[in-house]
Amino acid sequence: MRKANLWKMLFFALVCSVLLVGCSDENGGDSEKGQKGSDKEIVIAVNENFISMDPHNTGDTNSNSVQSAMLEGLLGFDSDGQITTVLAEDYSVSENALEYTFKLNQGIKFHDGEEFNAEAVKVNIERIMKDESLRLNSRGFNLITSVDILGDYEIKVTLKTPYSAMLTRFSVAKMLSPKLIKENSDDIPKSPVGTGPFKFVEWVQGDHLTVERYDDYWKKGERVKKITYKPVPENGSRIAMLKTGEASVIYPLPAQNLQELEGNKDIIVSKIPSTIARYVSINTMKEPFDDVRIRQAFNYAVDKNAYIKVVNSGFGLPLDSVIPSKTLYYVKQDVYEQNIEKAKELLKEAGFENGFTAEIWGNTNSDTMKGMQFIQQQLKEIGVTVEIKSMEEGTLSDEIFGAQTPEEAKLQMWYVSWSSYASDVTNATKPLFHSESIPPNSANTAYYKNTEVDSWMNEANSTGDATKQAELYEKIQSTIYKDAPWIFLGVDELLVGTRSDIEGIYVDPTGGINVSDANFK
Amino acid sequence: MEFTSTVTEKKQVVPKKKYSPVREFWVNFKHQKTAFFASMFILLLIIIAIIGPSIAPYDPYKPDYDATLQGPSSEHILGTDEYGRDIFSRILVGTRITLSVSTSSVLLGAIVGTVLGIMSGYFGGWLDRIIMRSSDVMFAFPDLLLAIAIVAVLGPGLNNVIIAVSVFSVPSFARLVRGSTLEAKENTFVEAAKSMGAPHKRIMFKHIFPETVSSLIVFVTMRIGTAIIAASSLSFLGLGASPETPDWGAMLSMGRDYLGTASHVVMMPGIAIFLTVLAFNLVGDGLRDVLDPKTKNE
Amino acid sequence: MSEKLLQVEQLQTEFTKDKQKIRILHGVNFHINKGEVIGLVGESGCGKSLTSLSIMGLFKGTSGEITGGHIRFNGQDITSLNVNEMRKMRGKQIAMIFQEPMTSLNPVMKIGEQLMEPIRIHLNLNKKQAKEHAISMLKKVGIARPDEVINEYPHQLSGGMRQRVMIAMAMSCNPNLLIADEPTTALDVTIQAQILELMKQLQQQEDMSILLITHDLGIVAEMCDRVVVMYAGRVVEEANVFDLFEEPKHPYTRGLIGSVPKIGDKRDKLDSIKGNVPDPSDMPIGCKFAPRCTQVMPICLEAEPTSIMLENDRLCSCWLYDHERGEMHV
Amino acid sequence: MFQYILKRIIEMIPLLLVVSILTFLFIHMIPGDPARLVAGKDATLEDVNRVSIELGLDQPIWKQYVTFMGNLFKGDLGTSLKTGLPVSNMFADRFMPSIYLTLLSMGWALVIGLIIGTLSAVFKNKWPDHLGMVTAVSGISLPGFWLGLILIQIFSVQLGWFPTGGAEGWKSYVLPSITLGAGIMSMLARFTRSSLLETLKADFIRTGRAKGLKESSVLTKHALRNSLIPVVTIAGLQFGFLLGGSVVVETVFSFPGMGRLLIDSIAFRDYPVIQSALLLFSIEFILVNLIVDILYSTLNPKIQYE
Repeated sequence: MRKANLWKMLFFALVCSVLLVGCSDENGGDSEKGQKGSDKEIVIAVNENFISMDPHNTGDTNSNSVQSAMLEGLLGFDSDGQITTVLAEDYSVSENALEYTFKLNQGIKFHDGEEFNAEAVKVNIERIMKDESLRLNSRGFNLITSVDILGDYEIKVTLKTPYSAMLTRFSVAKMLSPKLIKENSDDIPKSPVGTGPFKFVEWVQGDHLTVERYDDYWKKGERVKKITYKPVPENGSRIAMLKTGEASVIYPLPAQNLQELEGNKDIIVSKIPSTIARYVSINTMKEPFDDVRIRQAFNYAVDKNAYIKVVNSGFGLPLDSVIPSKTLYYVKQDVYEQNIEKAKELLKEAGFENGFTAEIWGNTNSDTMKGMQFIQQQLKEIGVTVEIKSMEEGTLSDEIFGAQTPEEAKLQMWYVSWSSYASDVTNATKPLFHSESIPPNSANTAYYKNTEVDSWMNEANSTGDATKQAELYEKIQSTIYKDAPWIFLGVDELLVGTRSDIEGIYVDPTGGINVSDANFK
Repeated sequence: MEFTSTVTEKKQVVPKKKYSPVREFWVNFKHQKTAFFASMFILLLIIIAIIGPSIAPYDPYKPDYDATLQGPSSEHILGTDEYGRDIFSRILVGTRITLSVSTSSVLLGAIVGTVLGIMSGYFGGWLDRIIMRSSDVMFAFPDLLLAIAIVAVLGPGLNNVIIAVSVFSVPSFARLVRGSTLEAKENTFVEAAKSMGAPHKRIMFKHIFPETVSSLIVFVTMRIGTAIIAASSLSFLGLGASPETPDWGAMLSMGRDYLGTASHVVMMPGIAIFLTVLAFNLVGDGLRDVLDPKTKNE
Repeated sequence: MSEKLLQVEQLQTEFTKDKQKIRILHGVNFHINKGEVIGLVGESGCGKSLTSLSIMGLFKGTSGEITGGHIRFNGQDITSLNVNEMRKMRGKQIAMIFQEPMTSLNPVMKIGEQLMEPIRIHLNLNKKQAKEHAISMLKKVGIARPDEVINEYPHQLSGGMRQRVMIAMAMSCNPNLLIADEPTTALDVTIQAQILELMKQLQQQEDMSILLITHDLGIVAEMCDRVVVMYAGRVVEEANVFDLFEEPKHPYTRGLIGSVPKIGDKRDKLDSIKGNVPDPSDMPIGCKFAPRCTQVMPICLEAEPTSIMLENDRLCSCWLYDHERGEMHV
Repeated sequence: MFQYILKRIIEMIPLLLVVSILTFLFIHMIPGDPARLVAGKDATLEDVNRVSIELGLDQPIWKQYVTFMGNLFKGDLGTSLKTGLPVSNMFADRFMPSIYLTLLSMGWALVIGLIIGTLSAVFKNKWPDHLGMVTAVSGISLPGFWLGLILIQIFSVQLGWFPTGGAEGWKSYVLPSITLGAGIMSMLARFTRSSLLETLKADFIRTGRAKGLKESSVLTKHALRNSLIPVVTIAGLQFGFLLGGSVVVETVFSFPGMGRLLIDSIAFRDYPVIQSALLLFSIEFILVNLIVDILYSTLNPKIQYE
């Protein structure tokens, strides 16, 4: 008898669980049909999970994208990635690059009804300055010595030392309701409150995050009622969602799958040049890579167009400087066009007529592995045998940053990419080429050390004068490009798939999705 | 009772000619048609594994950026991959890697798992508890984490893939064998052997082990398939052979981005894996019918 | 002559192996009278177990089939019954117990459940009645605490107990014929005696017939009225038990009896039969026993002897007695 | 039986303690510094060190362990290094979908696997057997993500019957559970077949037939139950696999489950999440094992746990 009961219980449990699943949620279906225009819902599928909704503690593009629907900063980025005003009506920077003054727009209210004014800005800036747990975005803000309210809608921020990327930092730092910061700071990472065109509704971890139109938004315009963001890591699945209409926008659109969409009139594909540079850093302090001829030979050995075709499925531009073309102060350099003869000659001059064996490191993403294979194939043409070592990200960073001195470093070549805000040329150069940034200190994995370049960078950083900066960055780019501490490969083009009944959604060069005017046509 | 003994029970049936065990196996196995056919396929694979590199029509590593992702044609009978490499040549050359990695890892896992399983089931008590609980712990550890750890300690490479995959299978084998051992232990002949004072080692491997063989064989063949797929996931995670190696699993995983556009890149190694796993399973079933003492005389 | 319960006539049974038919039973003839105990003896592989399975129609899961002859039970030819009719016969009119009481009971089912199965099917009793009946059957076979045993599992019982359970199960629907295939071989000697005693007693009580299959001539002498000796799928001798032991006719029977040591016997070696049973797929041409026979004659190697009726209603298939063949050719 | 279960559950506690220590050591042994991963690629060493202190990673390992366990006993699983959210919060949305998916996959795999295995054994070497075994072998030989992508292509893109992913409503469970259960169904079908074939040769099956039982009751009452014993072992083993190892399926169907969370966390060396997830998996696994052992003893009265 006991046994029979046990079986029954198990069966019952199974039935129950099936029923529970069946009943758990029914509202996700296609019930919206028949409703009109902006009352509908737009689904945006992205490739990774959102990490946090705390705007002052976010490093990943997707979290930023979602936040930008709900939150706004004093400044912001336009569609080219350059700085523009948002909550600030106007701003000015002092000659010595230490004082930043903002005039604020009036009549703006947070989603919880709090008023946006100088006091609110101060609360936000002080949170970023003081809260120890905000480890990501305090850069720049830790240089602030004082925040002074000049009037209800005017505020001045003073820095200890000049920091040329400060405007970018102000664009990234979005404003939260002061009430939320003071009373419910634990809720910030889960459900932020801002001034943006949409307000937070719900976030089911790993599944979706939904925002809803904020009807009292300070900028007028037609917008869709609801937007749901879904993380969908699998490329094929994302494409499938776009085709079925389950998603109205997918980003990134995997380039390999582009062909599938050809001739599909319901889908529009847009191509945006990005600020993502792809390259192989070469350890310039290690033999034989310390010889510039070897590094140049490597650059001449690689066919950039073939790289873009094979590794990036044809979407991308050659990396023709040390920074991508969308980045501030970019100047085009003379590209190392593929020239096997010249490369071999350079090798011969350097004493390696018969080639040698080298090692390339990279993480385990399939794109990286593809790229490393490409480098391997290309360098084989000039007699250099490349061994590929792909390592899991954590292991890789330990291997690279575990070396305390350049002598300890085992790194020869690293296949990697770099991206920074288009407006932030400092971050696109200093961590990569300044001698202070040599590991473990920062990401100068080329172990590039050029005292001239160091001093130009320092100088550019300490002035507010744009012409001067442009001049300095021109010199920096041409010098480094000739020194070839990298194999310069390409700049990604971002691909976005949008269904043709959608308007007002665009992706900026950093991959952020702007939805402030999102609507159905 | 007047009579106490019985008529001598001798061998039941004497075959007309005495076959050697190998010959007898061969005769029986030949009658298992599908299994026989599948084993011919595996034999073919083994031959390819040996001579593959010399019969491949193209250099499996040589890229041709002007001929990427081409479908099957008379020039490239299985098409080309994202670098324009000949997929047919890569599959031929990859046979050796795929076969050796999967079989050796399963065998390694099976040997260790079986020994642990028999000891656990046979001795019971604290030994059983330790072995089974450790296998619980191993199970609770997701394979991937284990793989990362193993490779982190040993470094990437094919040998470590073998170790990682065999580590996955040890607890499965141990539990399976323990289950059959528990049952076999209840059999009279085991108790008989025990009471006659046979040494443990002899009882375990002479009496109990044969009882576990049938399920073991089925499981080994299944695991070979699983191992091919597991090794391919590891390759995909970058923890396997270096990415240029024409390992089928790696080809399949690397090619999955092209499923919608150039499906042959995924299909061809996929079919190779499918057929190989199929062949191993069919051969396993056939072997089971022939080798298993319980099904033998039918 | 008393009434015949079972008549096996020219029974031929074949197996299929590798698409080849192999005949195991080559025209087996014998009968069982009501209330009679028949011994079916022979070496392993002579077809005695297969004869019993043929009677029961238990070929499911094997390639065996009856390809010739008839089996009449109470006059009805049961080889022509369909599957369902045959099934209703089994366990009710003809029951069977097997050699291995250890494995013949389902290890995961309680004794009671297993006992009640045939009772419920054949006797149309409800659960409660069936249970009572099961308990009374257990009592009948001499199990001490039947109401506990029905809730136990086979592994909790001794070998002798299990065989008693098997007997109880076989007897539960009051069959006319009980086929016992080596019922005591797996048991130790004292238990053997008890089980045989039980069977004998029940047989007399219920006036049932028993077909006792064994290779143990001691048991035959103890239990049987008549004996049928089989060799290589054929009946070679049939006689009542006293005549058979007194004067075995067939050289094979003599060999069988000679191989059993008698108490007080001082010979060093047993007169066992040399050689082995021939392979069914490779039979000698003439008498199948000829290659092993100590009295082999030229004719034995050329032609197969037919059955000859001898005195006292006994039958024997051997060229040695060809001269006694009268008009009573069977 | 009740005492046995109680004993096993009490036995779990020291086991889990050992597991927690081992996993703690283990995940700290894997190379990779979460502080650097948290701080980002462009972080300076100063940033990294600051993060390290903030996250408590500068403490000796034993102290970190004590802190973790201390919080655990207070019911606090800690805070994710990556997201800054409480770990329990991150689990909350993913745990139940994972469980549902596991149960559903196991449920259909068990039912269909048993049916196919039984039919194959009963009709050995006839067409149902061949068909069943071809299905089963194919199910084992197909890599999971492949099957998943093909299912999406057919049933979501072409036919539009089911969503491509997510965990909203029963429809979104259909394709993932098919993908996840396919291999297990195949395995169970094969094991059921071989086990049942063996059982069908047993003496007690002949006894059943000799009793005059219908073939169907011989099969269901006698043969199947005996053949289930090895099948249960395999099912139990697979359960463990399902709980932790559905990463591929979760990825293909962008299913919000525990597997993906764990893998993401491993990549990020998010120690508190990994640690808690592994502990959770261990508990689940041990419980499943307990259930398997109990099933064992109900199926096979010879095996008694006192």
